[in-house]
Amino acid sequence: MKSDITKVTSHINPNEALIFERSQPGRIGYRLPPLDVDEQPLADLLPQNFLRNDDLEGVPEVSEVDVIRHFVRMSTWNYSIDQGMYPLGSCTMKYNSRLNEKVARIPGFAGLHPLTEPADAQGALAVIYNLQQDLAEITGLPGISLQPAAGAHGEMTGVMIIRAYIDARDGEGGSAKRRTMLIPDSAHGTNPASAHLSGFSVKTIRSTSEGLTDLEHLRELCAVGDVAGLMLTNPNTLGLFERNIQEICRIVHDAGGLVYMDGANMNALVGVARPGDMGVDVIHLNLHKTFSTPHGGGGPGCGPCCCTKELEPFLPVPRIVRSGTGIPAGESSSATETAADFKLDFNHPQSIGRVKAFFGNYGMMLRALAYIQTHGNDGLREATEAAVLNARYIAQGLTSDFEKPYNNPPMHEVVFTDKRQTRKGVHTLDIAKRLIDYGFHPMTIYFPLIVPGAMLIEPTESVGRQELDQFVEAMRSIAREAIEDPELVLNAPHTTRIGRLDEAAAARKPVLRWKPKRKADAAP
Amino acid sequence: MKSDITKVTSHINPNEALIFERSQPGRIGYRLPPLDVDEQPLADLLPQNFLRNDDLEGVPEVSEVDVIRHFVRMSTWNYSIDQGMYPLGSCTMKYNSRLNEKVARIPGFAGLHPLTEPADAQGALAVIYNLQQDLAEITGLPGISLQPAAGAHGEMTGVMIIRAYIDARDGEGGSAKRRTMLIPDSAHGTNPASAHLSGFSVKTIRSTSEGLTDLEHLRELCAVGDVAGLMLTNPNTLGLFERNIQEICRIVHDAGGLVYMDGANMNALVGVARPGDMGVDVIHLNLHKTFSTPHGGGGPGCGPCCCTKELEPFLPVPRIVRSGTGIPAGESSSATETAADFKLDFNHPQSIGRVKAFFGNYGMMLRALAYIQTHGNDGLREATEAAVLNARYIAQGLTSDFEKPYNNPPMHEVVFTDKRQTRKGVHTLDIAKRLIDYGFHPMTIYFPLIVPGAMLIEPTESVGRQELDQFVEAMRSIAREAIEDPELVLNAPHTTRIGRLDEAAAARKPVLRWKPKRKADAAP
Amino acid sequence: MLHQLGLNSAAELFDSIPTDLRLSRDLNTTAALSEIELLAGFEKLAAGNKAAQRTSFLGAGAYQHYIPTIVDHIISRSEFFTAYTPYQPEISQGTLQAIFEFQTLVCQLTGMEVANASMYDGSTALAEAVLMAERVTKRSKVVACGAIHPEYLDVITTYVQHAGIELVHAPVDAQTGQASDPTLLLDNKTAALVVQSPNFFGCIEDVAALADKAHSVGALLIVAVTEAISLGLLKSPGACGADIAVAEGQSFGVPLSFGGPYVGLFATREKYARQIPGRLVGEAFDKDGRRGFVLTLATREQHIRREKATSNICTNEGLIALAATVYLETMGRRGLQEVAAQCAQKSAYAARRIAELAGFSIPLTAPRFNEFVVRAPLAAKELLSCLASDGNITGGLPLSRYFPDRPNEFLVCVTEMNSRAQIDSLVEGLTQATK
Amino acid sequence: MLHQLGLNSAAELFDSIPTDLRLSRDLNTTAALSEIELLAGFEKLAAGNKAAQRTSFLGAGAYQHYIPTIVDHIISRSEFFTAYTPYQPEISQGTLQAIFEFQTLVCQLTGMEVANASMYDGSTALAEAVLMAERVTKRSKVVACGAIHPEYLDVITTYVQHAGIELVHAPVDAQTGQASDPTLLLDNKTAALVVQSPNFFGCIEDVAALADKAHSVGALLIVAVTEAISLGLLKSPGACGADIAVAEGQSFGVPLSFGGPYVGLFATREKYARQIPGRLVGEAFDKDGRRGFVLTLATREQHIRREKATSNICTNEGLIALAATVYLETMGRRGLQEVAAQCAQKSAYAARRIAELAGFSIPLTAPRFNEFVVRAPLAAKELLSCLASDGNITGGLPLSRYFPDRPNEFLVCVTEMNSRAQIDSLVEGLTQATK
Ligand SMILES: Cc1ncc(COP(=O)(O)O)c(C=O)c1O
Ligand SMILES: Cc1ncc(COP(=O)(O)O)c(C=O)c1O
Repeated sequence: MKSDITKVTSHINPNEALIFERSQPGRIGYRLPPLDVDEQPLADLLPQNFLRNDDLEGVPEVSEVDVIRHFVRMSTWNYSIDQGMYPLGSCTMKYNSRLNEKVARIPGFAGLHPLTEPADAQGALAVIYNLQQDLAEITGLPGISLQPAAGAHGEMTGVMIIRAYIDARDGEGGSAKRRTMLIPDSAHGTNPASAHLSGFSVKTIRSTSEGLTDLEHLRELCAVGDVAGLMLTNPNTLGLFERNIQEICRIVHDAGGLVYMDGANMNALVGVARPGDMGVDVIHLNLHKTFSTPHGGGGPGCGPCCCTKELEPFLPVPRIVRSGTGIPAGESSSATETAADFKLDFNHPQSIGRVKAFFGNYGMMLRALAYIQTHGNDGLREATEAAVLNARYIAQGLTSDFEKPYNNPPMHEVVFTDKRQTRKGVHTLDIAKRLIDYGFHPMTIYFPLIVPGAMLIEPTESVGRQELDQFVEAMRSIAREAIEDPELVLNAPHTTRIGRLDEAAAARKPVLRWKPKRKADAAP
Repeated sequence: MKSDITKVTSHINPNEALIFERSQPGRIGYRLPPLDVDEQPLADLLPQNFLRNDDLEGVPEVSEVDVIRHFVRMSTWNYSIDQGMYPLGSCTMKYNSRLNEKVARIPGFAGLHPLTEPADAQGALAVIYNLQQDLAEITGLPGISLQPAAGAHGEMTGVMIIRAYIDARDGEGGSAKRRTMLIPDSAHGTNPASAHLSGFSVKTIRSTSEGLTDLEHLRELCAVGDVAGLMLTNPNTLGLFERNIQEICRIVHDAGGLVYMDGANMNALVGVARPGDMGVDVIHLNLHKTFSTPHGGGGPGCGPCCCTKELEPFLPVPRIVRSGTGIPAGESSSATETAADFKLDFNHPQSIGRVKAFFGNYGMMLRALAYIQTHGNDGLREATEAAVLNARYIAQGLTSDFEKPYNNPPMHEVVFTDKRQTRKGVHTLDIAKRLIDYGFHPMTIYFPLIVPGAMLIEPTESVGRQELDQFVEAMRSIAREAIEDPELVLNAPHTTRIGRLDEAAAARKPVLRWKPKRKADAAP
Repeated sequence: MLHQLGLNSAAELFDSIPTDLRLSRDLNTTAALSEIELLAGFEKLAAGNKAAQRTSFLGAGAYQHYIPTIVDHIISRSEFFTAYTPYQPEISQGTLQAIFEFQTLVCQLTGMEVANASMYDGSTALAEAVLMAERVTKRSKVVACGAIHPEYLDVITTYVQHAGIELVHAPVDAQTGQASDPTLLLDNKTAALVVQSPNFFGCIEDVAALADKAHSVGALLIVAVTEAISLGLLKSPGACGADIAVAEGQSFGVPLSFGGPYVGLFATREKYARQIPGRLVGEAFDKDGRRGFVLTLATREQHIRREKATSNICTNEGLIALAATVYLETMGRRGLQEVAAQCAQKSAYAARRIAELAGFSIPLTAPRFNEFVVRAPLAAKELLSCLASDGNITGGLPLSRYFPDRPNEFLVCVTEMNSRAQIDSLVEGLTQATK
Repeated sequence: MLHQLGLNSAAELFDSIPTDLRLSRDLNTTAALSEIELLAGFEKLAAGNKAAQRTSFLGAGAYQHYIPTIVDHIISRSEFFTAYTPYQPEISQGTLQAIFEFQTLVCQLTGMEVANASMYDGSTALAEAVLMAERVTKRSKVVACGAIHPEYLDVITTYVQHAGIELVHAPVDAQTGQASDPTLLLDNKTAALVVQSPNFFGCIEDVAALADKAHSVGALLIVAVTEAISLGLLKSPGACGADIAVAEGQSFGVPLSFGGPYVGLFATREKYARQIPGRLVGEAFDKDGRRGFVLTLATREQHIRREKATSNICTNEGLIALAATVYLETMGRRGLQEVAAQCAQKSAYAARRIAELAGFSIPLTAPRFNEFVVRAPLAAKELLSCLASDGNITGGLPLSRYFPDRPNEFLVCVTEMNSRAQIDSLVEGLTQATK
């Protein structure tokens, strides 16, 4: 019975064509109320040459039940958190509470127009304000903007703030000399891309054999004198806490730069340590990681940017403030903070400007605040503890069978490699694919780039010991298979509706949309 | 590509133990607000011997995410309407509109207590009243009770009404002689069971080779003089309209009996013909068939009982009426019928009494009314037409490969048999199981009982031609397989997570609940 | 498609219906409404349900309890709510395993050995229990004792009227509110003694004592529970000696919804398994030894046994049973204990406060769970209607709805949903209304 | 578990964090709330959003349209909303096929050849389009012409500030409301001409003419659409000659939700496919020839290209793109046409009625879709605030929010959700407020 629970079973799974292949002229899936005003001839309203002339050809014509079946069937082809452990390192795939979904759908929020007069949207603004307060307390950084729509967007915002600060501090001439952003070789690709968007050129810092930032190299690069800042992930993408973080910040600060921290890994720190206390100047958070807003198959996210008091003037506008109060940001906000008068504050001449229309991904803010409030302060810390404990448990469970390239105990995620398995020709990709047959979503693979054949495993706090044991058992079983029957692993997955797709061919001659078959090709 | 769409694929499917096997002491999945009144020692509130003394041992202890994963995983083992055609004959598995689900969850309905003073529940009562009006119009029978919770419950109600009517009409002595209920051999099992509950003994009427009620036999049985009534399904369970229905009613009426019509097959008649116009005295409807309320894996249902003016005094109480109006039942109700004063009317001394606490399965009434209103009068008729057309299309498509025991063109469902396939040892059960491999839920099998190896197919109006063609193609392919590779069919299904279960063994030594393993049995 | 069938019009599809039976006009129902219009119409009707959003102390067979958010999410999964009764086990294991868990949970809570896959509701479950007792004992008298929910009694009366069963009532003890001693009514023709606990007046019956009395004449004891949350705190029917236990499962995560759909729980002793009405799910194995679940003991049922079946029930309350299962598993062992304890504590607090009010009394002395009768200094119906209009509080159920001879009494129910502030405003409202 | 790891306390898990960096106190956030308390708190806050339930004529980049009920049901399926970006195609085909359909629909509606898997919203999509034009043309000047949504302009300004791009504005023609002729601003350094149509004032631009002008200097034409429903009726950007088309997809089944999450549509010509920012899904086959879909052309992206990537975007708006896909497939060809036509008709009706009012005028003469500017006889902000408090109507957007020099003007938007009765009461309200 034990293995019955650890491996998947095969079961029937429906096929479903593209909706365009199912379309039948004349079918409809909608009904609108009849037009209740006098209808004017279209020609009286709009010039002919402004009107569509393709009759929307190609847009599907299907019934409501067609649409339901279409998506329900397709959905069964996905794996999801609700079906099991989803240990994608760096992605923090934790449980997405149903309650938070309900909160986001309360009509008083879901139906509210963003350009509503602030006086008529006090509840919505209170949510933003309260969340800002909570995030300031959690990060130890008092300046918060919730405008960025995802982590990378938050990075761009943060880096632009660094740039604006330096431009203001050093003046045109001085700042023109500071155009270098230091980024460790282990960093996520969004870091250099975001730095580039702000006009910085990127220099890469090496990691030590311990998996930490190489202080010598950092000092060397800082000595050049062109450093605007450093973008550091902490815990870093190997799951290790940069224990020299204070020293690192000192070096960068002494060289006239600022320290940006990529907060994607905050799930290891919430309630336990605060970036603001470490000397970091600005960070982004991923509410869609640490604060459990659902990933939705690729978004939406929300990437708040949090900074020191010194950098606050540069945050995007509008800022959401409470009028006439000087309440320190660290002070806790209560669940029902409405008495005060919340307003939009545009009056920040040094601001980098707007990074998105309206206020950002508001629905995600509702969910994140609900997460913070249902956990409570002790619950937040306990979640962090459980996340780290679970990663540690996996680290221990897998060391006998997989190469663990760094010795330091990991925080919320742990990296292994395929070094031992490659001897039999089995690589990380194969192990990942084989994991599917065991009922798990694979871990993050080949990231960070500095670890050859990396397997980055982040269990999060949302799994119990039973599931952790099953995962460890599955991985160890794959390790055995890699020795005893490498073909089995090389050809995995064996249980999915399709096999590995030819991605190279797909990229060579990309087909990025459906097109109607030309008459001649079509079946009679 | 064509066959790609017609057959299922195998795909990964998670295993999941019983929740009791996943339970871990100390885990919790709930949180209540703290008790906000002074806590009394339990002993002060309740005598010790009234308190539970087992500490609820065995009740599971799991987290919220455990529960979510548990049910999401299990759900993937089901087939459902939303995944495809579900052609269970007699069950009318049509699309369950999402809109209706939303209506049933409007807080003003979902949160309303059934013992609310009627003056404070006018909206809820209006819904019942409006639905009564619409069902009266649809059936042509003015007396409606929505109290019965399902079809069989409606049958019991209807038969009790017949009994009460005859008791009242014939007096104690006379009625004691009328204790026979006539039921065709093709009837659903609930019919005789319901008749029995009302103290009737059942005599079975033969069907003709045409598949219709044998009038001769009916006359013969009626001549005995003990007949209280006839329970007839129309269209009958072979999918055929009893074209002699008027004559049948006459015979029964002339013999002093009443005619009960099982309305389970009303999906063939709505908007096209009305039982009340045929001479029927009382029927039940299945809102969970004809009016699309979801089956929910076995309920809830709603089985309104509809009767003639003459039988109205015998309907269950309370009846929901509009005070002071004499609006004929046939008159249409508008969507927003609230102005009037709706009330509960208990004053029906001849009533058979209550058949259920409160008002019946109210949530289903909301959905059914929404169904009627979104379809509109033309839409209801069109749905009926489509349902019959679809069944006719399947009948035509399958006659070349399967034995069709009755020649008459079917209404909304059609019966075939396994006669040709049995030659190769392939039976209805095997064909049904093989259909699973093609991505369809099997049809109803071995019902009606009078057709050996019956396969009763009801496509409903909720499938398009593409799906009908795929179904026909699948069935014909199975017919070929039965000849060319009977083993394939005999061992079907091949794609499901479990194979055919040993039902005989299960019934021999039934295990009807989980029990903890005794310490000795448990794994260390 | 019509064409392909050799037909010229949709009307020809109905040629087998005699022309004079065909409707030659449109149905006199509304024209089709769009989603927008339909929702607006129902929202307007819902607004006419003035009581829906009020603070409420109404119980009496339907209870306002907290429903964890995940319940509705799970029962709204297409795979559950758009499936039929699990006739094809290979593609219905989700439903089947869930029902198997439901049956187990019902057994655990009621302290019984076997439970079925659900009945329509508590009232019909009780009626079926009475019919089953007759089958098991082959005796024809049934004694209903004490304060049984009047609507449940009505339903039993309807069900037994043609079953040759004599229904006898044992009165309520006016002081305690419990059943008075039924001994004199019990005899060797008695099939069952029926008791509800907590009873309609909120009083907990001495079920164990009644069990002994029933068993001493060879009758079964049937216990009905309308407030299933009480099972988290009170000794289970099984532990008290019940032979059949039925309950209304609405308290387990099911919205009030103006009275339905709810779900009837039905449990009994293993030896009566083949006499149970309704569906049963059992464990089974495929030929490779994989565990699964199937509908079983079908020979009891109407589709095989027809008029000799143990019941006529076919469609039951599957999805609501699923909701109850999700509820019970989410609350779990500790949650059920806590919610029951909160109900008892809050109800006791409310009773203490009301008892202190001038002119009010709590007349019945038996131990209570979360409901109690209040005697007011004036007509309860008027008092409560005052409270509703002035304080926007539904204060309880005027007993005159069922008992015209109890004009001044009303039944108050307090659950974990009633905050102390709500209870205090009820007390305040009662004070004001009698000033 | 701690024990098994050789640890004595949870604190030891964090030994790699220097002690002085560890928080030695509890976070100063609230204590844990139960579901009941949390919901009550948020319901209370929601009630503070007085405008949420008002009849509304507010558009200006976010639109109130009907959302078919099935949209939320589908995007609430666990399989969709709790999945990650589809990195593992074998177990992500649901998401991948849906995105492929999304890309196709975006192409069909915009009249373009390729579309990506979504951007954050319309404003950032437009900013990314500007950056892409610079990459494609290797030119550095961008001309933004006519009435572009002020918040979109702000976002572009932020994005281009360090990209060495010069942003130039071509003014609005005061009479028509369309862009005035940008010819003089265009030159051979111009990377792109940017236009919004219908523009911020609701005026439809002559996009085809602008395309010719841009192309004549070798610049790209970028068209932005904030009201995507207009694509059901108006000639597509592609048909007008656009090189990049971006749109805000909120109108396609996405709730207003105080400004997000929404979804940016981004489409261009096939030849620029490798310059597109963000994710792309393409068709692929496994070794048995089965069709599937994968993320493709990843070499454009940051996780491979790092600072040389076409964009830094990673997480995008997957679930909202799915919502838009469900919306578009449910409404379908005919539904999109009908909803667009209803918007145009109702808006025209409202404009006719308001133009008749004494003191009011509709100052701009260009053709409109569903928004128009009204000039009032008094300050629009006060007028609208009157309307809100007296008539419970949100009458539109006072242009003074963005243009202090237009105190008396406001922008009215009318959609299929506004009944004639609502429009009439707006007209009535305006009459009353100016009496
Ligand atoms: C370490 C790290 N930084 C940044 C990001 C970018 O965040 P987003 O995808 O929300 O833009 C990610 C997410 O994948 C990440 O893992
Ligand atoms: C013909 C017929 N009659 C009666 C019934 C009983 O209806 P229900 O299951 O709702 O009790 C059914 C349903 O299975 C049926 O098909």
